[in-house]
Amino acid sequence: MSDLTVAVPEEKVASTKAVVMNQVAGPEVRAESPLYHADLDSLAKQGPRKGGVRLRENKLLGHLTLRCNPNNADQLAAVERVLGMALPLQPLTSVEKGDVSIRWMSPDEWLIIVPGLKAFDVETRFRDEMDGHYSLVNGSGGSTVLELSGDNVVDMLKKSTPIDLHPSEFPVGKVVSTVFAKSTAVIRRTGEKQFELVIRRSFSDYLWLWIQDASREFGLVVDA
Amino acid sequence: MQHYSGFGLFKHSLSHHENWQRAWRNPTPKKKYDVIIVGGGGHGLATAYYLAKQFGVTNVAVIEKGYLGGGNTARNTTIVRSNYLWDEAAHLYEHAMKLWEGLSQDLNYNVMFSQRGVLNLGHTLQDMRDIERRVNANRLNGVDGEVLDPQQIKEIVPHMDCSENTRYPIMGASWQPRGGVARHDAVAWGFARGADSHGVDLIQQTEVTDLIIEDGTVVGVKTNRYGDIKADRVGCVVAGNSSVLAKKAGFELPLESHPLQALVSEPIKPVLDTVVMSNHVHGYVSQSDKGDLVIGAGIDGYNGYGQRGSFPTIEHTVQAIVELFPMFSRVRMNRQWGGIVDTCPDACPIISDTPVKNLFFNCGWGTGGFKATPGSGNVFAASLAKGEMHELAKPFSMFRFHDGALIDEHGAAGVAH
Amino acid sequence: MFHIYCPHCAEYREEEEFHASGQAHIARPLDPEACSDKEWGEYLYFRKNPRGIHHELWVHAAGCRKFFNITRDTQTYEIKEVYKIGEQPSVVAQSGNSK
Amino acid sequence: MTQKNRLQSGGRIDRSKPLTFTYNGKKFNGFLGDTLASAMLANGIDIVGRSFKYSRPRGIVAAGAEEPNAVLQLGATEATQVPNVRATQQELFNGLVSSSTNGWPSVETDLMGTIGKMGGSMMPPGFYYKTFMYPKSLWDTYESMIRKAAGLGRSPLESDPDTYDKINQHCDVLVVGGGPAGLSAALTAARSGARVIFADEQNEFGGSLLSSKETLNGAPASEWVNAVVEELRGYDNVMLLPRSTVNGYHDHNFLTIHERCTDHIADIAPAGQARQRLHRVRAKWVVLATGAHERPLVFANNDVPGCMVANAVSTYINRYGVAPGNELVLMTTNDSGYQAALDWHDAGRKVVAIVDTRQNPKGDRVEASRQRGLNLITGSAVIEVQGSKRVSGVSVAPISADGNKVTGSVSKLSADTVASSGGWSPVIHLSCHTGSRPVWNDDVVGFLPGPTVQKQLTAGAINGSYSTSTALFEGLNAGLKAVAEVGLSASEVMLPKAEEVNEGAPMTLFHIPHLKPTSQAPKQFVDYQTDVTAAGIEVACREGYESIEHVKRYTAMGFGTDQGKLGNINGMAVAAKALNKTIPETGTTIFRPNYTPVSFGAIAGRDCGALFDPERYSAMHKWHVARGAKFEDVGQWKRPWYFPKPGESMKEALNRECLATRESVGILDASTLGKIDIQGKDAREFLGRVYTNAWAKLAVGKCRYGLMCGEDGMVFDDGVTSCLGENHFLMTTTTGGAARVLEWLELYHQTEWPEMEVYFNTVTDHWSTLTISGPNSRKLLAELTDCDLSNENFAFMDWKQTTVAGVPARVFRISFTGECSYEINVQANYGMHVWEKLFEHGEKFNLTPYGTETMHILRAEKGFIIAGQDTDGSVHPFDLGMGWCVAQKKPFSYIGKRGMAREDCVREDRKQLVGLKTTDPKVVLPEGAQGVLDPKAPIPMPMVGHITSSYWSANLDRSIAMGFVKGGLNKMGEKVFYPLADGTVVEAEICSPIFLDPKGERQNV
Repeated sequence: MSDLTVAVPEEKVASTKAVVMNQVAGPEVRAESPLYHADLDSLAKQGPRKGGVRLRENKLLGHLTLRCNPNNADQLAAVERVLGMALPLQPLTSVEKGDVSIRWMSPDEWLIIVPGLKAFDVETRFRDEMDGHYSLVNGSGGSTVLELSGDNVVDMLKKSTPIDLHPSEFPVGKVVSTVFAKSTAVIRRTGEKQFELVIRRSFSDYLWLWIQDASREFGLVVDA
Repeated sequence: MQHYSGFGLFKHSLSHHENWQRAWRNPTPKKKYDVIIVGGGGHGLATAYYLAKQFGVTNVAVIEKGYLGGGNTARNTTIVRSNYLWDEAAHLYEHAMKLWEGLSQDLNYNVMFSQRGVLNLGHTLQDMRDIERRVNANRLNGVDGEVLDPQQIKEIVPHMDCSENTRYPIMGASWQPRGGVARHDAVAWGFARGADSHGVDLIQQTEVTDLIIEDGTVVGVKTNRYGDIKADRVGCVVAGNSSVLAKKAGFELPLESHPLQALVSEPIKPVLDTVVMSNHVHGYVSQSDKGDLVIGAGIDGYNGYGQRGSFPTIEHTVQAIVELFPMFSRVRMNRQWGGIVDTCPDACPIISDTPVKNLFFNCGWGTGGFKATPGSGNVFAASLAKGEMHELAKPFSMFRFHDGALIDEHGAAGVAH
Repeated sequence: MFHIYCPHCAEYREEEEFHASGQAHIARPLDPEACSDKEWGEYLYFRKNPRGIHHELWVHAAGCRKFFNITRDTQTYEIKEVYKIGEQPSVVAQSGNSK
Repeated sequence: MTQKNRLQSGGRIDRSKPLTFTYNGKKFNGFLGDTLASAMLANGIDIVGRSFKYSRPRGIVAAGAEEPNAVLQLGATEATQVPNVRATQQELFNGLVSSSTNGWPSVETDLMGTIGKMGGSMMPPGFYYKTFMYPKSLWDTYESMIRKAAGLGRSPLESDPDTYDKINQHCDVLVVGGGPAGLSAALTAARSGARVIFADEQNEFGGSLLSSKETLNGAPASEWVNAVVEELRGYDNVMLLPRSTVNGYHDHNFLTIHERCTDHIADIAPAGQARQRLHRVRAKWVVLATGAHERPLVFANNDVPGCMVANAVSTYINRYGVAPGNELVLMTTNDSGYQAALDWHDAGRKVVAIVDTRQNPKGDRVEASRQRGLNLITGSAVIEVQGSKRVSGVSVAPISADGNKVTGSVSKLSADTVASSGGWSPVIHLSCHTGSRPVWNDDVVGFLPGPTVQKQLTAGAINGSYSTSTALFEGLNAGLKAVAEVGLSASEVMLPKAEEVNEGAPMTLFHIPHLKPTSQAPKQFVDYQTDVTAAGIEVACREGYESIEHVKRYTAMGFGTDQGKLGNINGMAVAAKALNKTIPETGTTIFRPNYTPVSFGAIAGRDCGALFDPERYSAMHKWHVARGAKFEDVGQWKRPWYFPKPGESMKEALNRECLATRESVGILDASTLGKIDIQGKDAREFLGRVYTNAWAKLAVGKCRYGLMCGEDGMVFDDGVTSCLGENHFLMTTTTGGAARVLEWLELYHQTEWPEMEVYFNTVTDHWSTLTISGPNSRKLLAELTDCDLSNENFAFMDWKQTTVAGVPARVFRISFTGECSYEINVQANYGMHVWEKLFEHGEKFNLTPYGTETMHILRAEKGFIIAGQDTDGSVHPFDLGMGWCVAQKKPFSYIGKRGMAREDCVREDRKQLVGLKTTDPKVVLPEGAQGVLDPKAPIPMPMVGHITSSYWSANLDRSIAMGFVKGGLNKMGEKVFYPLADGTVVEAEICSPIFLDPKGERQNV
């Protein structure tokens, strides 16, 4: 079918008059994540299984950037209706429930990550539920998630970012946008020795090269 | 003035060098001068020298709050070139270049002006377009220059990585053979000695605390050590401190003073005979006669009078140098320091009259000050002598920032230098 | 290298995450057409550039992407205060150093 | 080979681990724990180099970072050469290869030396400023001679095989210096639970305690040191960094630490290890416990090998078990110097005499010397040393109480070693780095750290507190204060009991008088490495170089690799005396980073080679590589430049790509264009303010081209913005301008118009943009979508949401080539899939991939500009002949409007962008060529403007160009001449820049 120009009923978009589209193709279409060409899967099979740093690409997720007014109770309520949890309003915090997680990015910006197939549904429901001035942007194709862990994960990160990663300064759940090598990343601590990086697609080959290099002395294990 | 020469050295060695004259006097200032120059850096001293020698104005004082040549003259990386893009800038810098070429003899002080050539590397197609554009303009303006390909560059700088397999391969370069380096301190001292010998009073360790302005006309300066000193004309040549002084005169300037950092390696045996500059990977390097690699870093983005900048600027510069010369990785950085550069929005200087009558400013040289020293002093002297701006100086009026006649040299001035 | 407190992220971050964006509190003339060339030129180019207390605009480029103001001593590089857009500085230079 | 100066016992060396090394080709032995310097002394090597200017033989004078002479070349292979390594800081390892740097043919018998002797008197400071001027033509020759003498060591000529690491650190307290003060500070801080980094430049902690025989709690000091270090090792809140020099103190307590990880193992790092690591430390508080350097005294021939700093003598004996000679004469102005003589005597060597410049010294060490029956000569000084390659004797004479003149007859003593002590200089370097000016202190006879805005504390000798007990105490207090400042409290630390040593008052004396005036006396060296003498400093002062900065620069004092650690204060004292000033009146001496030199490799870290700068790729990059594309660097992006077929030249490839696109269909990967999603009810108004043209009426489903200017009216970016929904737009920017434009929009929104309801978000990486262009592009697209592509439904400058090759897509019918053209945007994860599908179906249409070069040619045929190539920040829309893109009636005075109305911007004769046709159609003007109206005019030739874009157009079978010409828009048909570097002149005619399809029909087909 063609002409899906309007994906949701006219009155619904009235609030923002923004268009939403389901950007996900059917299963018959091959989707290539940013690190597709690094062929991490075969590295996971043939590569070393011991090492101080472990890496896994959590690929093809739905990345949604929400911009809205943290002082607008109605909008906050709408978010809770859609996502089943409240927006983290404290700077540099994140919340997670099931397969949905929300990261504070700036006083009026949050990064919501959902399963890839859920993105359109969540977008649509936002347009249904939320009124007033806000924006919701699908960036799923533009970034990917790297899960980093291991005994030396902090040592590797310290070579790459000036952020203080000491547990007293960077507890589990904290999230920061910062410089990473000569690129940027959103870094979130998911465990004592476990971090999540959200990186930009066009920089991913460079960062993959960097992480391999920075992990060399500890040994890098790739997980599927 | 005692003449300097090899024979003189020999003669003095017989008397154990006990009879050398002072290079300049240490006078107490008079009550009034025809011209007072505020700022005893290279430009100020050159201005005084040419005022006295070429324009016969000898009743001149240079007032310096610290010691002669203690500002950017003492802190720059000594590169001299004149291959600027726009006519106005090219003519001004070429005027300076011609003076450089006879300066040691003119001053009877060896400023060690060494025309070892300057390379500006191009790493992208747009770099090469800009280089072609500039070199063509230089040629037609009478400034020497040519465009070189990587092979020719390799012949001039055999140790540089001119291969294809770098992040930003060198695609070519502009080459000004007459460019080079000079001994920065000697330039200030040579001009000081010359000015002094023509009767100019050099007043050191004396700060100009204010300008004396009577109904819109400057009539003198206030100093911390000698009280008021009167003058018919006042020329301010205080680089990074220009805004501070202009404020005392009641106006603002289109200037921002930024830290500009530089560094030197330990002295090593000669391996680099020319000046190499790259806007794109952002670094430039030459080797001094003492053997140090003299390396210029970028300008820090914030205003600063602290004569130091931020470490990442140093890191990026050193990365650029190692990228161009991988073998320097094991050579060691000895010292780093910073200067204060007063930068204009169009990367060109201000040589100008001001809203205050008989008050003139020479500033805003950004990273281009040292190479212009004789030319800057020469045209400023001419302007102060006549009370009206020299032809070469006219385009550099501070008022161009009102009518919009800017001279955008960011391309040519791309890297801090 | 500066250590800058971001008023939006509410913590100190390294200078590498920020860009300096020049003098703060330069309001765009409300009616540009009414400005003379001189006035427009001064809005565009002429700056205080003080030695000492300076109010400047920075952006947390690699962080929250928000602009904010810093009061900094351009001599010692000491950061006196950090405040959000729309707020006024509490630290100002005596005897018009920064005016 | 036997180590003739090695003591039978003692020292911290491991005699069970012998090592061999070579110096100037000869093999020698040493032990684990030796420095290269201690091993050289053990082997009786006197001469370690030749001096820079006079080429005099030089020996080791110190034992640490302050050593000026023992600066050697290291490295077993070409690639691992390291110039200027200080032997006193280089740990010995097996197979170490070293050589002296200057001296020809050898340091032992050096010809330059004789020249130095003869020519020396002709080389006063600054002699080169006074000569080599005439004749002018000979300067190059003179200079090449000067350069021959330049430098110490040499650079390797091969690339470095090693890697260098960089790591970011954060801590509550950084303790700099592992001596008694540092140890007690670190211990105190550590016990409080604070995050502590403890760094010392040496291989083990302990500082001065390692090189003395003193006791703590009655036991050897090293026992306490070991206990403390053991405890610190046990804390996980403490990071111990031996072999790590804190070399730079930057703003806001940012410091850099240079750690030598493998330099003590071999001259190439073991596989997988970094040779060195740079720690970038952000510390809440810093404790400087950097100690002090002993000052040698300045006397005649004080540079003859065998002359050493007193404390160095003790260090070599106590720490390395080496007595660097047999017969010692000690000259001192203070009590601490005596220790060298005591240690020498206790080592069983002969102390010829202790020459004390004070009239009647008293103090514990003086007494101890008397008890040992040492020959104590008071009120006297060593005024001259005999010997050339090694001290053979000294001349001793009584001096006046003020130390300014010789008052009695000279007696000669035989000796092979002269130790001297002129007191101590606190190591204040780091505290100077952030701009704090040091303060002179008469009691300390040295400079102390000045006031600072940094969160900095100091303890021990850096404060002039030289006794171990005070150092321990100050360290404790610094530790307590630091942890209190970070909100922690430390449990009390019990300090060990140090020996109490009573000291008499020191004498303030730097420069020892001689029978002859300084100018005529044998050379009295102040700065060894740069060959600066007391006489030289006097000459400088005499000539009017009075500020200490002038003196330093004129004489080069302090400009060596040791940065004058030994010489600066002595030099200032000599200058002060010559100028009848006090030392503080002469000025202060400012130190800059680095404290000691740091490898460029360590500063570069891993950001070199493949990691020098990111390479940004689109989702189809691998396809381009497989197709053999040549790439162009655009910002950090790697963009396909052109796609040559095997054996095809660039020109052939471009002609093929251009023709194929205009004749059938070509495809461009346009993913790198910046894309910004704009939402909000004020989005439309905002666009109107940042673009020069009108946006009020752009309907949903439509696209429009826009120009962006600065407030100065000069163009800085351009692109197409599409109306997705009533309040929803997608803006595209140039590839290079993406980040800048987004920050520009945010700047105005956040600081000028915060009331406007609009949000900006980058989606550059999210969308892959596949642009198919050419008469067959519609047919091709039709095979992959069921969207109605007819002009009626999908006109030029429309966009549609549809599916392409089974992938949801936004298709924009916009054209940068002038052909019927579709920009297909799909989520980047599907970019490759759609790209490949297009090629499956495109074969029959000869679908041709093209890169940036063909894109440039095709747009130039249409006269479209490229911001950044046809603009340079100094041209406004009217200069570009794009007045049509400037709205005059918009109510809001948009950015750029006022700027382009300034006096200079409305001049008639501004340079304006026009098309240019060369008279000879086969000639392609070089981009950057400068145009003139009269090619015969003399230099300087008046120029009218340059060529910005110039190509061979296969479609038009001729060359085309765009360029600036003064008043060009009113000069259609007139001629401009381009004088080229090769002397030829190209003639061209001014024309419209639209060379092809002026009516713009092709894009509407």
